[in-house]
Amino acid sequence: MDLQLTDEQRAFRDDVRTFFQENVPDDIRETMVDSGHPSKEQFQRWTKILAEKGWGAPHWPEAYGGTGWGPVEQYIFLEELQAYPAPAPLPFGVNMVAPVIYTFGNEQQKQKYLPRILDLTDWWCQGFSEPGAGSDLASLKTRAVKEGDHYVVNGQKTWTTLAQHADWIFCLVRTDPDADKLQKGISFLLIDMKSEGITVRPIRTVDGGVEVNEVFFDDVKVPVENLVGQENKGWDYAKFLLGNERTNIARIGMSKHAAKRIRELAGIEQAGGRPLIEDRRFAEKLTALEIDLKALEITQMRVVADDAKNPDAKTPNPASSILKIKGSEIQQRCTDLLMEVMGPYAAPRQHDDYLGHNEPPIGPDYAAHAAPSYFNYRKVSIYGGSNEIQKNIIAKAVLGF
Amino acid sequence: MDLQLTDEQRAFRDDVRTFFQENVPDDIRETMVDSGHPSKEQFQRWTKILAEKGWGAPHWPEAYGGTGWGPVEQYIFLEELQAYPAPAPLPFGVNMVAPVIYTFGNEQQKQKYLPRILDLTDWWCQGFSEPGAGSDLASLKTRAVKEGDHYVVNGQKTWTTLAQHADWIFCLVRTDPDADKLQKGISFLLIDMKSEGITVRPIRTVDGGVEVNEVFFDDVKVPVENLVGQENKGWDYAKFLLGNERTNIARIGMSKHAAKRIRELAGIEQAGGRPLIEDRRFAEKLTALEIDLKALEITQMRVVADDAKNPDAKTPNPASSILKIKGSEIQQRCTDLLMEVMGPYAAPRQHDDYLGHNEPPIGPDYAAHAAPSYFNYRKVSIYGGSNEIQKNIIAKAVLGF
Amino acid sequence: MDFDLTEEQSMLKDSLDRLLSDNYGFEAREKIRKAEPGWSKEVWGQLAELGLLMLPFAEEDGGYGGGPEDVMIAMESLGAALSLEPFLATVVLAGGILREAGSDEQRAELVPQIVGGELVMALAHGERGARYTLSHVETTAKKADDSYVLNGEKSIVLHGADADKLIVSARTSGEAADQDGISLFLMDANAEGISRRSYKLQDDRPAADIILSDVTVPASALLGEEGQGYRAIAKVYDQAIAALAAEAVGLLTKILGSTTQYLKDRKQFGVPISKFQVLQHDSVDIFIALEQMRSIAMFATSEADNDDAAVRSKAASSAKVMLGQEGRKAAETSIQLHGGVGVTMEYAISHYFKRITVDDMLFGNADYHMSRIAESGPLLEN
Amino acid sequence: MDFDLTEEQSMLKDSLDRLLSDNYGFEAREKIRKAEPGWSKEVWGQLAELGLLMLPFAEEDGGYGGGPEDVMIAMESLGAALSLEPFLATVVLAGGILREAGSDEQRAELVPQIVGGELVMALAHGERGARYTLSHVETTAKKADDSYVLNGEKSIVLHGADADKLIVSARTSGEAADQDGISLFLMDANAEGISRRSYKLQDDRPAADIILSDVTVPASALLGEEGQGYRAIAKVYDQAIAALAAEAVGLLTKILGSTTQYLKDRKQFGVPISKFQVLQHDSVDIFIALEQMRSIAMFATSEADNDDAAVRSKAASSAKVMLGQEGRKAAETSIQLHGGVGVTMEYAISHYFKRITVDDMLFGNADYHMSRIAESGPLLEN
Repeated sequence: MDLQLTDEQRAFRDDVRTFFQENVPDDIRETMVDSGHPSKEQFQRWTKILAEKGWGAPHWPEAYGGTGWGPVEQYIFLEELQAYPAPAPLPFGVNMVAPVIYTFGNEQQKQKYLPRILDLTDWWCQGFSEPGAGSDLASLKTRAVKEGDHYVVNGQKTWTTLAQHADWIFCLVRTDPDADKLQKGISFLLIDMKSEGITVRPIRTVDGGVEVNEVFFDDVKVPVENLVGQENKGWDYAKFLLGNERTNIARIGMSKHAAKRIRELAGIEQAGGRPLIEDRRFAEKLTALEIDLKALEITQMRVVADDAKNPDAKTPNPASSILKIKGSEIQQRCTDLLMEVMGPYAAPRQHDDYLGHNEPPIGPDYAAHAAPSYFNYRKVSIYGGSNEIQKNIIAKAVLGF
Repeated sequence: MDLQLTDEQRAFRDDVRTFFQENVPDDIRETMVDSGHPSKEQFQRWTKILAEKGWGAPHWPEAYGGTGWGPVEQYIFLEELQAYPAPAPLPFGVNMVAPVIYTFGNEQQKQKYLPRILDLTDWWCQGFSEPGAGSDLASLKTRAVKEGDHYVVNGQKTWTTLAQHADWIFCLVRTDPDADKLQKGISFLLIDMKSEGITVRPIRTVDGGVEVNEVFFDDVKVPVENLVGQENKGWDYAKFLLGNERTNIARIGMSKHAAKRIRELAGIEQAGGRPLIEDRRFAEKLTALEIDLKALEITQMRVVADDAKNPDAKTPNPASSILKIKGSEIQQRCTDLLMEVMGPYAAPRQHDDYLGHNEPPIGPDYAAHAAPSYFNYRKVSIYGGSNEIQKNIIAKAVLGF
Repeated sequence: MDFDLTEEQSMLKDSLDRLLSDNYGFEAREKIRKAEPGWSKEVWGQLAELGLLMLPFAEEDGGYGGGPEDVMIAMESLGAALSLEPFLATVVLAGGILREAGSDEQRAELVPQIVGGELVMALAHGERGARYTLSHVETTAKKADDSYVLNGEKSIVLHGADADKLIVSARTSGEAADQDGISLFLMDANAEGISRRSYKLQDDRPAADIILSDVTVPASALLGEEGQGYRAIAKVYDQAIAALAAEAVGLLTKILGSTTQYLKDRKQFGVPISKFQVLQHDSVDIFIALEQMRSIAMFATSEADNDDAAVRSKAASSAKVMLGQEGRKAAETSIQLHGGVGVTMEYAISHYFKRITVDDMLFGNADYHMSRIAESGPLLEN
Repeated sequence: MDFDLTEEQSMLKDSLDRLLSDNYGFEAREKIRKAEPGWSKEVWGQLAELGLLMLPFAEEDGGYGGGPEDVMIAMESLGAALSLEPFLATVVLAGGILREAGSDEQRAELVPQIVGGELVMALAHGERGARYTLSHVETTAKKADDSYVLNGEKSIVLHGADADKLIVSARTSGEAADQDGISLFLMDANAEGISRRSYKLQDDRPAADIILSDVTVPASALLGEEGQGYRAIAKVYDQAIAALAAEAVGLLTKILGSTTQYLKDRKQFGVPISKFQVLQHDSVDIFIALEQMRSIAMFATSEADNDDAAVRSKAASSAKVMLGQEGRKAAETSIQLHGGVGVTMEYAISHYFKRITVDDMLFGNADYHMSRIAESGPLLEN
């Protein structure tokens, strides 16, 4: 048993760390420290830098522009990236649709889409959720009818993250409403967001920002060559896609950075004439968080080491199932504790979105995003399969109920 | 709105308090402070004192020896009693079987049993639970077959509290196994514990004590005059009995005494050269407990005031449903915190039961019962309808799920 | 021991709830929230007409002569409606200082205007360096002949930008955190030397930061005796905490109602998700938090007029701890149970969540009050 | 980064588990527990034969040359079996002091006897006045010519009454809580002036209080240098904590298994109660506690040999906090899910519950370690 990185892994980590120190633009790092919400331009600029280094899609096969790294290196890379902090590659392209394309798509699709995903030339968004469907994804209603060389798509998607910036959307659509099982009549379509008939309506979230949208399809024509794989097999590709989602779902690096930031700011804010960090109750709450995070980091490392050892394992390490649950809880505790550092100065709303503002801050200049982040992070235990759903899965798959 | 007692109520409280100060034998109070488990002799001696004062069964109708007190006075009495602390009247007689007897029993039964319950001449125990039945009480299997002027009873009861001391047991037995609903074939029988064919087997509980037992019935003859009410109507009487159980189920007075005791002993025990009570974390845990307890006390008072105002209300105040849940949680936290006061000195097991011992204590003399009480009190969220069952009930009855 | 509303209180509550449901439903409130000044002068006038603004003032001053219980009833309803109106700022906070420290003349002049809905007031006490320490006042008031000159900055003043008149705490002697030496001054909000920066809190309640630069007020502007302001501030803050606790009861009532309704309406895999036992029990936990909050709010209310500061502040702190711990946890649970819709501003539930979160930050958060109470000995007397 | 057992470790674990399942099942353990001395010399001999008692001792002393990982593997299995054997007392605690402070001669004499299962030892360090303060030693050792005379009382000495030899900490200089001035002495447990009171802990592990009245030992009884015992004690206590954390992994594994099995077997209203979603999620919480405990036990183990006391003690404290909080909570949940049978001694589950409860009390409870770690700065380095 050895919790330490090997010398090689340590050297790799140092390389990665050095690269970030030398290449993450200051404004982007500041945005990550401050709000955690980079702008579209920042995302694009940073992804180009990563892509030029050859690190745009660490987990892809080398043939398509991946790195050839194993699970341990991928983990180190992402953890260092989050802890720096720098933006993680936008998942909708590199993590979600791309593996579907290179696994199930045809040669033409691979050549057309993959390079433009790698460097964020194309911004992708995800068209799975629909109003009223939630965790019951297969009950989706968006309809695609084949007419000659194209499909005509009608329907609505929702919770579409950053659709306002997107060039493309990958959608699950119903192509056979008469199939004997809901899952059987679904296809996987790639749709150009500039197509006529697409409307994007922003949903303003609890933190005041616009991160998610509704996307409406009104007789949208989609060329048949945009079908991935076989018609009516889309559910299989979706399951494949969702199965990949657990990559780094615990976000250890992000929470480590948050814990560090909490400690730093609690050393500045004064409570009763002393720095807040000297308040025993506060210090112990932070310590409790750090203990949980340390344990989860090791749990994550156990899973990664297992993945590295058994790359073709069919059933994941049982411990992997807790990464989403504990990881999201810890992220939420981080935002809560950071908000608590601010005390009353978390209360003023400084501005209505995450864009830059030139007005002087109300209270400390680091307080503006504390409450919005706390509000926003309620989502992490809801999306991607709520923590209740995760527990249902563990109950069945691990405990055998 | 007035949270204070009226002058009359205050005077009543002072009377009650004075009575306890003057009449609770010192050894009994010490046992209550120490282990909370009075001996049979102590129970009998104390109940006689109460009965002589006319307070043996506060909630009974005056005709049978009750006090005529309203819900507020009954509440004050019990709270003062627990907070003193003195033993509450043994519930199996006065609270459980007696109301069934005076509500559904015949004149002969009332005259025979009630006076002997009042002063604990007869010690009763409860024969409801059976192995494997648990919350699904109606699935009980103990069989009573009528043969001439008696029933022949065969079967087994379990979790029978203090059956080892009991003179009588009241039982639910199945008299009609062919009834179309499980609930319909059940009768309510009073059985003399000295009857031939009864065996009591003690169950040693986690704290090392013997508080509960299994009771076996092997061709036990029970005279038909020991049937309460009508044959096969026992389920109605049981529901009536269980409906009465919420009387003082929150045990506010007991927890108030515990909180006081915790504070007192945490003022004696030293941690890092100071009394433990000066440790901020400990003090705050105790404070958190006191806040919850204060809130629950007011919740309890709201329910009591409501009862006093609407003595014939069919549906209880919704707030009453939380008394069992929060009350048991608070009691458990009390035992946990008291155990924590002792630190390592809660670890030694001083003796195997609650009887007196003459050996000098290991560690502080107040430490002996801390861990056993903590172990023992896990039961309070299990028995009388587990807290999970209580939440099911609230979900249905209050929230309409 | 009596928990019933009087007949008058029942009537008041019914009228208030009707008024709010007619004029302060979620859609109506959305309009009010999005327009300037972020609250409704029309509704404020209706509240005045209803007599709500007179509740805690003495009859001889033109008030109703009610007590903290009446404020509790009002705040519960206002909380349930997510009111953005300046009731807490004007009636509870500034009004409270007037009641505690105002002279007969000051009250005779101002109370009728408040009662009539014509005068909005704010209490400018908090400062950037104070966090939650009530006695931390760096703003100074220097006496010069028959006047005082004030300099300093006040932060997060509820309805500070909307107020016609301000009550400002300033130090006439002593060090930053001394309880002695704090004085209270009444002034026009537009007096020379005052600049105000208006903003909204995270839950949309209006607030302001206020800078005082050589603001000169006559000696008659003093509320109570010079240097003796702390007692009134401490009492009024405890009353404001009791009021927030009552507001939290209103919030949690709506949070529970929204949660159970959503679970019953929302179907997944063909069944209402209210059939899932875990979601049922989570809802029960919200119900328990509501009932415990109701009880502890009553406790804080029952002691809110107590001049024994130790007893009063323990009760207030208890309620604030419950609000910040159980209340907030219940709101978080509710958001979780609402799923995606819980994190959009398009549904009312997110606004309740933000309101109770911000309520925890005001007048000392749960941790602050936990330590305040733990330091002052046992909560329970026997 | 490597979490796999070596081949040798796998074999050891398999043999140990087989031995325990053959000889330490619940019924067998019940017999052992109820008879004197409350553990099994027979099983102890088998453990020696298996090589378990040699694990952490150096090869040159007659040991196996293993490290904390090997102790972790052993403790997890011993915990799962609710072992009452003196492994922690003899091999980890007293053995640890021998390794850290014993001279070549002392080790050469004693280690082979421990390894062979012939010698049971105990570390007599804790005192009534200390609670959890590690440096609190009031027992005195006065030097007289070539010997020391010890006086004092030691409390809750694990296996203290069973031990053939004791290691006793005593103060040769300084004040009660000083780290300097604590010395360690080796002595026969039956030496003149020693009286022992034997008892069981709440979970049935044997322990004793020990009174030393003018116990005279030669200067050669000193382990390490005079007055320099604290460093070894602190390190060995952290190692004992890592060992208890591993034990907790074994306990929680069994607690989870018992819980899920019970829920599947137990029927109510005609269905297995494992069908109730709330009970499923509660079980998942136990599973999560187990996996997090496993991870943090690895952390404590990986630092257990670190001579940087700050790093080592933070890791140990983290594990002890997790044990006392999440571990105990999981055990409480399990008892609740077992219902009535959970609170009787007739089912194994209650014994697991008591064991983890007592483990929290030993070597500092969760609160003690929480403050120890919080006082020493951030746990996470980057």
